[in-house]
Amino acid sequence: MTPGRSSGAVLLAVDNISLSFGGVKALTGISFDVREQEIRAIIGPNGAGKSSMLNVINGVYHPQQGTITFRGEVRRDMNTHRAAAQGIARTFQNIALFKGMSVLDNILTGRNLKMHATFIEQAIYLGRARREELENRRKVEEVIDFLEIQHIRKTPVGKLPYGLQKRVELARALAAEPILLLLDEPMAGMNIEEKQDMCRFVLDVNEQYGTTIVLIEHDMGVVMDISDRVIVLDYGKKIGDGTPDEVRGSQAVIDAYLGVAN
Amino acid sequence: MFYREAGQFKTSYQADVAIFPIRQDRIAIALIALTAFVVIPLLATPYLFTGILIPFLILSLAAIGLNILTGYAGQLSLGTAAFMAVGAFASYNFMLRVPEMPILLAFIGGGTIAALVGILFGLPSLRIRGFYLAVATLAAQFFILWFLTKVGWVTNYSSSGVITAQPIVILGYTFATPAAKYLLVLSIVGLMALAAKNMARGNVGRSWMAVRDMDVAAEVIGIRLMHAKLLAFAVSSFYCGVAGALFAYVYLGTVEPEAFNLDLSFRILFMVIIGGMGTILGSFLGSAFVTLLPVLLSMTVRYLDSNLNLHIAESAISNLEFMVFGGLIIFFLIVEPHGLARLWQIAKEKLRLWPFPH
Amino acid sequence: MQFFFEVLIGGLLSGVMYSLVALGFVLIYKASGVFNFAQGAMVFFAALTYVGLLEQGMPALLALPATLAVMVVLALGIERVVLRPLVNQPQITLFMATIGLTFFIEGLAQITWGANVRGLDLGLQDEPIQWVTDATGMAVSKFDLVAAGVAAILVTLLALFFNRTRIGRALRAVADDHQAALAVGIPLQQIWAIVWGVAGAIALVAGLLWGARNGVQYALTFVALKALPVLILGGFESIPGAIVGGLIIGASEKLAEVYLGPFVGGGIEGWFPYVLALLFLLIRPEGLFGEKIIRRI
Amino acid sequence: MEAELATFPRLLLEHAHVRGERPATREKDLGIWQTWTWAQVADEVRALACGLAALGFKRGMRLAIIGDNRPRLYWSMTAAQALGGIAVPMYQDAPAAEFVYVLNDAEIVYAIVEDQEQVDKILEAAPQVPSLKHIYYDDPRGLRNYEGVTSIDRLQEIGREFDLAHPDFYNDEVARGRSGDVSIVLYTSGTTGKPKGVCQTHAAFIVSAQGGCGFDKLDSRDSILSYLPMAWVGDHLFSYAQWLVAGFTINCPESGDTVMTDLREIGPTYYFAPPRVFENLLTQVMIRMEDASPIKRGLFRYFTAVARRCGAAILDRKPVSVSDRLLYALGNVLVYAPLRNVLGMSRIRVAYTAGAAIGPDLFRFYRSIGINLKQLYGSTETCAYVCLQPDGGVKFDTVGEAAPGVEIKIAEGGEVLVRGPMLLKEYYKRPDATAESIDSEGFFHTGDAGLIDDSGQLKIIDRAKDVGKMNGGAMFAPNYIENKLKFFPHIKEAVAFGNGRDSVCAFINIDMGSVGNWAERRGIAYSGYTDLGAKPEVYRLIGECVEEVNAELAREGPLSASQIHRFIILHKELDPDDDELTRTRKVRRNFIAEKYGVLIDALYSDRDVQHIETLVKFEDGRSGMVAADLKIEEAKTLPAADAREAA
Repeated sequence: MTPGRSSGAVLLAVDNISLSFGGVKALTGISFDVREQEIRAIIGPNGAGKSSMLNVINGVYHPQQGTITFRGEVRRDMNTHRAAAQGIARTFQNIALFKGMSVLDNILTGRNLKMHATFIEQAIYLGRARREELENRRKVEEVIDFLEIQHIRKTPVGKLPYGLQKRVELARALAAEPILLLLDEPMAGMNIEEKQDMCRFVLDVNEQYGTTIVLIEHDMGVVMDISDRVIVLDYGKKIGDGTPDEVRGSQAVIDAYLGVAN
Repeated sequence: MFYREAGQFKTSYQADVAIFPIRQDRIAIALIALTAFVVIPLLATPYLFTGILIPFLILSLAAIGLNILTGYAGQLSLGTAAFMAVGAFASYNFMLRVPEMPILLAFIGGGTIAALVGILFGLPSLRIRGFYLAVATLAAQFFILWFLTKVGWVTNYSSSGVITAQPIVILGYTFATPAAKYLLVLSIVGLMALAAKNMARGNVGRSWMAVRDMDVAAEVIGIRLMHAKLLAFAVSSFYCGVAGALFAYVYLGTVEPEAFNLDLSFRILFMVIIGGMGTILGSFLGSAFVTLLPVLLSMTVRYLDSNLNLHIAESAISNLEFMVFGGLIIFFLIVEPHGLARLWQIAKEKLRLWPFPH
Repeated sequence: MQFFFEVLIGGLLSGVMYSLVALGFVLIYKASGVFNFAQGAMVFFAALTYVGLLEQGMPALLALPATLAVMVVLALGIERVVLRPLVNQPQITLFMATIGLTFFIEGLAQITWGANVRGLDLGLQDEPIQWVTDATGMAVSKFDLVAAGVAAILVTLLALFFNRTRIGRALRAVADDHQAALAVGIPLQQIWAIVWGVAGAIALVAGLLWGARNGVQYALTFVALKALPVLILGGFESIPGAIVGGLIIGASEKLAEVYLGPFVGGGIEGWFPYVLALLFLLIRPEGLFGEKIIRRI
Repeated sequence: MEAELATFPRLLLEHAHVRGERPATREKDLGIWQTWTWAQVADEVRALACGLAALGFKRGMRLAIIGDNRPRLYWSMTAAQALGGIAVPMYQDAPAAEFVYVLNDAEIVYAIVEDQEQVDKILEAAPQVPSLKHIYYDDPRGLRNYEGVTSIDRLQEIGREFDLAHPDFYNDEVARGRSGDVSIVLYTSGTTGKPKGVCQTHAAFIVSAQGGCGFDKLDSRDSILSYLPMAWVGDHLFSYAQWLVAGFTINCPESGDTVMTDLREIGPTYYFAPPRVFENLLTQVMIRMEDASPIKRGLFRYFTAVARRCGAAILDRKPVSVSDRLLYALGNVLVYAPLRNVLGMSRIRVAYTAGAAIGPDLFRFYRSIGINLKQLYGSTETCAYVCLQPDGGVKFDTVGEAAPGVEIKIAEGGEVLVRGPMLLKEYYKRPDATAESIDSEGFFHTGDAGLIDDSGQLKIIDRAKDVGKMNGGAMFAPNYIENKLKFFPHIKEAVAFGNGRDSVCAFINIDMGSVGNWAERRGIAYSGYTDLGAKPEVYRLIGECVEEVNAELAREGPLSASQIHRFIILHKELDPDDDELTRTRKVRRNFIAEKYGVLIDALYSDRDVQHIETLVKFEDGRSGMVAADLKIEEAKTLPAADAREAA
């Protein structure tokens, strides 16, 4: 990977974040930063708190302690709507598509923040409402084209195989034209070809749109290939942070991964 | 089989997102409109108008309302009739107390009041989901009806609690004949159905469905749950309110709050389930089904009765109706949860692919 | 003050009857995750069957087990025809299915036994108990007291059933986690059948008591609607919740009727429980005894 | 043809002038059919041309064009031609290595390619192609950080600026074009030796296109789906030459794997596909019908039977009984029309197939359900334009009559010679090849053997080099006979012998699939191929096929002598691994003749059983002996019938 990318300005910084459910500590004093245009991976054994970290970043969970700095703004915590409005999009570990809708509609929902027509305008379907519908449809079609899912455009997502659903979910996130893209195990449960495709897409997104990406991934090969810097979590604590090679070398990481299958 | 789609390609998104993208469908819908607006008024009997067509249309509108809330936004409501009642009595009071009030405006006003009440009772939906919410809407059903009976002011202190709807006069023309009333209802329902369809296929509709299918994901992509849910309650209640007003003014004429009891709420819920949740078309199909079934049922029973003289009591017929509806609901939920609309859709697909099965 | 207590006690006693109906809901909900809207219809059905059988000249001692048998059969039928095909469907679907069920049962009941109102005499008069009146000057209905007693007994039995018997424990396991229960080889279908059977029995008791008090008629089904706020208050999974909820609702609605009613034109017990429950919901969505659910994503 | 319309760029300007607002090009992109009017296309082409000129593209230069059918790739052909340049479309699926030869042979300096994939390939080839200087791409996806390649958008920007600076430049350049100029070089994917660049002039293609358009009454209202390789002469005639001559609309599919869907959406009125496409379609139809409900299957079976009986006749406006007409009309409502619709062929007026022999049943099926499918004959050297089948005069075994302006002559050895304005100017930088294929009288030697039947239609029977003579002096065309045999589903491969013999004999490979089924349905047990092939029932079955072929041959005058007298069902399937077939499954006749000499001798002796042992390679690479006693079967032959009664 081009090492230069990790020297960009800091886009997101989390500082000393702690999160717990009832008594259970999910994250303890986590701090790291994400620089513009880089691909940042979060790895760690199951239950290390990776997903919780993402959920904190885009405001699904509210940490008891610590601050989040996004685009220079320091905050106690995020809230989902604000996060979305400020350009954070994400995908989920177990697919969170809208099962009752077509691929096209799913991706269109990704653009809801770009549409401002009131429901009355939409009911009459003239002027702004109509214009927005068509403009955003075009945007969505570009995403569809980008992710090569033209052939399933009008299929209900429920009918799609797992790999494609993952791709559609990515499409929905991309449709929002995010600045920061959070991917929660984008390649989990995929076969080799699907993984390769997904890797290609992640890299293309990063290159084509200059999107900063934070991803959780189990497949070490993938992580080492595509990420600029890697954070290693274990039992809610950060045990490693650096370039793939640095991390690969670190004893703490090796210990954490001893016996862990992937 | 009748479809000839080869060569019907889209050169603009406008054409691609049209409600009826296929030419054959456009032709069909045109024919239906023609029959509804021209043929039927010429042929139908007064009974057909007042006994079947008008209630069918009005209840379709209510069903659309409930469908928006339950089918699209996924918030189950058992209080539909109550919101209809609000619409009816609000319109009545607008007509009663505002001098020179145009009746259409009164209907809209009624709908608006219903919408406000809807928002009020929708508030719990922000904290609770599923049948907890259903119970909350029951509260609306009971409270509102109680309110309408107890507070004399709304019924203009009529001793019996029964109100008599004012005559429908628009631009000096009085809608007295069944045919005239039918056409009025048809136009209103038609327009509102179109509006509903537009919302459903637009950003609003997608937000609703997103909230229905996976609220967390919806939130993460920037949809405001509160806004979406309350809007669903408001729009839904508005539709029910207008339906209620029409129910009172065009169908019943003289109304008491009891006309909008829990049973009516259930009937409309049945229309949505049988017709198909999350489709506008389904609301009409369901309404037609629920309106016609009793008629057919009693006709057949009477027929059997007279021919095989089984001496079936009137009450038996209504109970039979109960059982059939109950059975059908279960049947549909088990066999085709998406209702008649889906069945229609499947049939249509078959026709499009004819002679191939898939 | 004395009057207040009189109302309160009256309320609490009728509250026990609500709990009785609510119990039916809780039982089924615990076992099969179904919110059985048809419970009220079952109450109605039970009472009507019993009365019907009596009218057919069947002696009460025979009619009782007979009705019980009918109820169990009905319950089994429901489990087989409605629940099994809908297993693993969203709860809301099951809920709507039971609404359909309600209509079906009501129709069935009235077609078989006719729709006219019947009286039901259990040999209990709804009259003040003399010695209580003498002692405290308060009028406490004998009927209510007995009804409450019966309800109390039933509840204890259920509690025992749940905690002491094998089936009861299995049932709790099922309630906690279907998959796990299946894994350890608990026959789900069978459990459900039993639960629905028991629910049927409870319906019978409730039906008799309510029927005896208000007459056996369609209105009985509304008792179920009364039970809903009870459940919201108590939480769907908790038997104690059902009882406490019942008492609160019973008492509060009576008090409200007596002390608030006059100012707003009366008849408020129709909705007051709901509004109460609703307000309560906003504060504690999972009910008094229900567990808080953390939704993972 | 009036002089001022003698080149493609001028035709384009003409269309922009007379039908500027009508659609010229469509492409399925971003979910809808993006449409460009003739005026817009003219403008785009102008920008492209000016861009190229601004960057030094000179008259007579050749522009390489590589990619799937994309509007801007078609347009860049015209752009090059407008500057007096020559378009050189190349096969987009070829590997980089193959690019090298063509790029060098055509001395390519400028190349316009479709996307990242093609860019990667051409950059890989570039080091070995010194002349190549400028590369432009259509689809920017993934090409952000590439060095030394420019996007067509940029090219057009430059062009528009240049155009502003030199307003008259474009029109002057177009005016300088002559119809005799070479407009395109098409490289023949030569099976033997290096590919040859076929130089065709504007005139040649324009004349051919006009001929074809007139012949089938094509006009600006027609539309066609452009999905075949741009480097292939057929696509250049249908999607480019006829497009600019008739002024109809070309439609570019979204991608290779959506062609069928796009076909269904567009519903073209004019369609071309090689036989295998039609074959696959039919197989799909049959497979999909398998899962249909019994009623539907019944309908389908009944009405396809009706169609087989009278469909073709009705299409050819021949007399048909009233009852049949009614039945057909009914079938049209219930089956044919819906079927045409789902196949995307409802609106087809003219459909052509060519390039290989098409099975009569296949051919008849499409015609019988009302699709006007016809055959044509031509080659790269003749602008794919020699013979066309006229409406109403369609036969499954001919390729039609001489196209307008084309002269056909059958040479001594039966080779088909053609002469006309559509002939190639020359092979690019290959005077030798040019000389050897065009004789002194200006006739082009097609290399195909054929004969003109009594109705004046040409029948292609074989490659000329394969045609031999029998002792009786009659012409012997093995492929022709073998094809006839292979049209039977039961026969997988056939090898005919007769060159220098008194009679024709044949080896036959049965088709395990269909014969296997056939046997099972009759409860004939068999252990494997060899066993099944030896069954007397199977011999009888194949015998019937052979005799049908004989019956047909008997009616074909000069070929009646080629009837098959004796045949053997081989004990093993001919197999590329044993070098009996080429990788493309063409029989290697001589090799087989050697390897199975014994059998041939037996065929021409009076023995009726022959023992043979053959060495075979198995999948796992091991090899072993297969031994068998093969029966030799006589087949009935008929006296040469008078061809007239047959036709």
